[in-house]
Amino acid sequence: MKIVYFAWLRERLNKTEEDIEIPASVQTIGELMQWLKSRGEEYEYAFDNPKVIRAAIDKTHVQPGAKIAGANEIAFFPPMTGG
Amino acid sequence: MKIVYFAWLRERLNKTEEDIEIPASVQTIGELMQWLKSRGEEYEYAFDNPKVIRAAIDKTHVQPGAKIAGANEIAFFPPMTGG
Amino acid sequence: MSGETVTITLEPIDTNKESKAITAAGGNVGALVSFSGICRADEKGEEISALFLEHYPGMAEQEISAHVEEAKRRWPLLSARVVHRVGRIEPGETIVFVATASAHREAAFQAAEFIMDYLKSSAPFWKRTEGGKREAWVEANEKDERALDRWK
Amino acid sequence: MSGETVTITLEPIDTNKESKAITAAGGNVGALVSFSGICRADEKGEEISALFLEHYPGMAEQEISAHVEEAKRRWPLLSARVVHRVGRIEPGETIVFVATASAHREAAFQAAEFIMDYLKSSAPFWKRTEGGKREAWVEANEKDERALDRWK
Repeated sequence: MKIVYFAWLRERLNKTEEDIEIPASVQTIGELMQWLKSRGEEYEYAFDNPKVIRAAIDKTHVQPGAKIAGANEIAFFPPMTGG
Repeated sequence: MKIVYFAWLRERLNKTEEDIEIPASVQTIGELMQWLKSRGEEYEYAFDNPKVIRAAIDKTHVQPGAKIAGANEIAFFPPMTGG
Repeated sequence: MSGETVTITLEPIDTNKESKAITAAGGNVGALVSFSGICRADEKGEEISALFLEHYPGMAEQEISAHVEEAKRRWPLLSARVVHRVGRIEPGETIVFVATASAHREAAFQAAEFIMDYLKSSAPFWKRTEGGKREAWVEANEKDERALDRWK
Repeated sequence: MSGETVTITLEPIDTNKESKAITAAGGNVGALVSFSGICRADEKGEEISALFLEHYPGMAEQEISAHVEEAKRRWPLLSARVVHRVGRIEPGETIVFVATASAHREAAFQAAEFIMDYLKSSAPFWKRTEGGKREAWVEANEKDERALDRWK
């Protein structure tokens, strides 16, 4: 699954995107954040406070309960500060 | 007293301003409109419906009950349609 | 705040020049709202060739200035500008231009709407249409008078 | 309605050109509201030399377009335009430009505010400051999130 990161998530992970195999047991955005958090020090730092992290599936905002099945691209980013 | 007229009041009276002696018995804007209305055919036409006419004393909006004593310039005009 | 705040003019309004002047208000401007009221080709369904705008010289400037001052008391404006055209105005031309600058957008939006609402119903300007079936004075809009209630 | 509605660009925004394009929307435009969000010289009291704007390509355009479409359903707009800049932006430069045209002013004002409120809190853009004591990501403003409540 393609995962993309923006702003300080991108900086903390030092990558803009990655392609990873996600275990079948990980079914929602919230579970995916918990699982990513366990993948190493930089992930633990990046996903330290999942409450402030926003997510999108295929470029549409989703809540932590959203199912990830069938997604092409999942994005994680901080609250937006445009305009 | 100097009296000025705008828009269709000016057109109906065919004058932009005039200087007239106002009898001492005429004390308010409302009374002045009634008195002007009695001054001839064009005044009767112009002040036919005093309710729709707005007034200003010395370039400040006033209500029909406003006293005219001490005024330098009284203006009568239709509801405003600027902007 | 520098420069003139209110101008009434017979000349076409250069909205670009006016916008530039107001952003020059300084480094803390984060939001600039501008409103242009434009002469439409129809007035109440009837096609017109122009509007003719009459005003009460002296009182018009004074009324607009008073409402701009009131807006500055209500919101933290860094700059404000109102230009109102009078005389003959053709469809597509700007009748009135209002611009407000503030650090944040809420103040700039609110102040611009406040100034426009007051200008519409209390500044002494009168519109006459040209080229319709008959040349006629435009009647005041009750909706415009009601628009003031929200600022009370 | 003609031309592009939403543009994201690395180049400076020419607000004059954008305003002109939107008034060309036709003879029934009576009200044009434009909003410019401008880079301030300070961010939360600290002087900065620039902002750096990052965005999520594809999603940013899609989000803004969706909100412009929603604005068109809610108000009788004749035209709407949003230009958002990304990359390095210096104080005084325009970050975002929103313009709305309608026959009457209420629709144009409301739609511009609606688009800005949504853009602020749901379009995927992130600001980083440059030149302060530390380079830092700008934190989201709770007030901006609350601003959405009035449109519900």
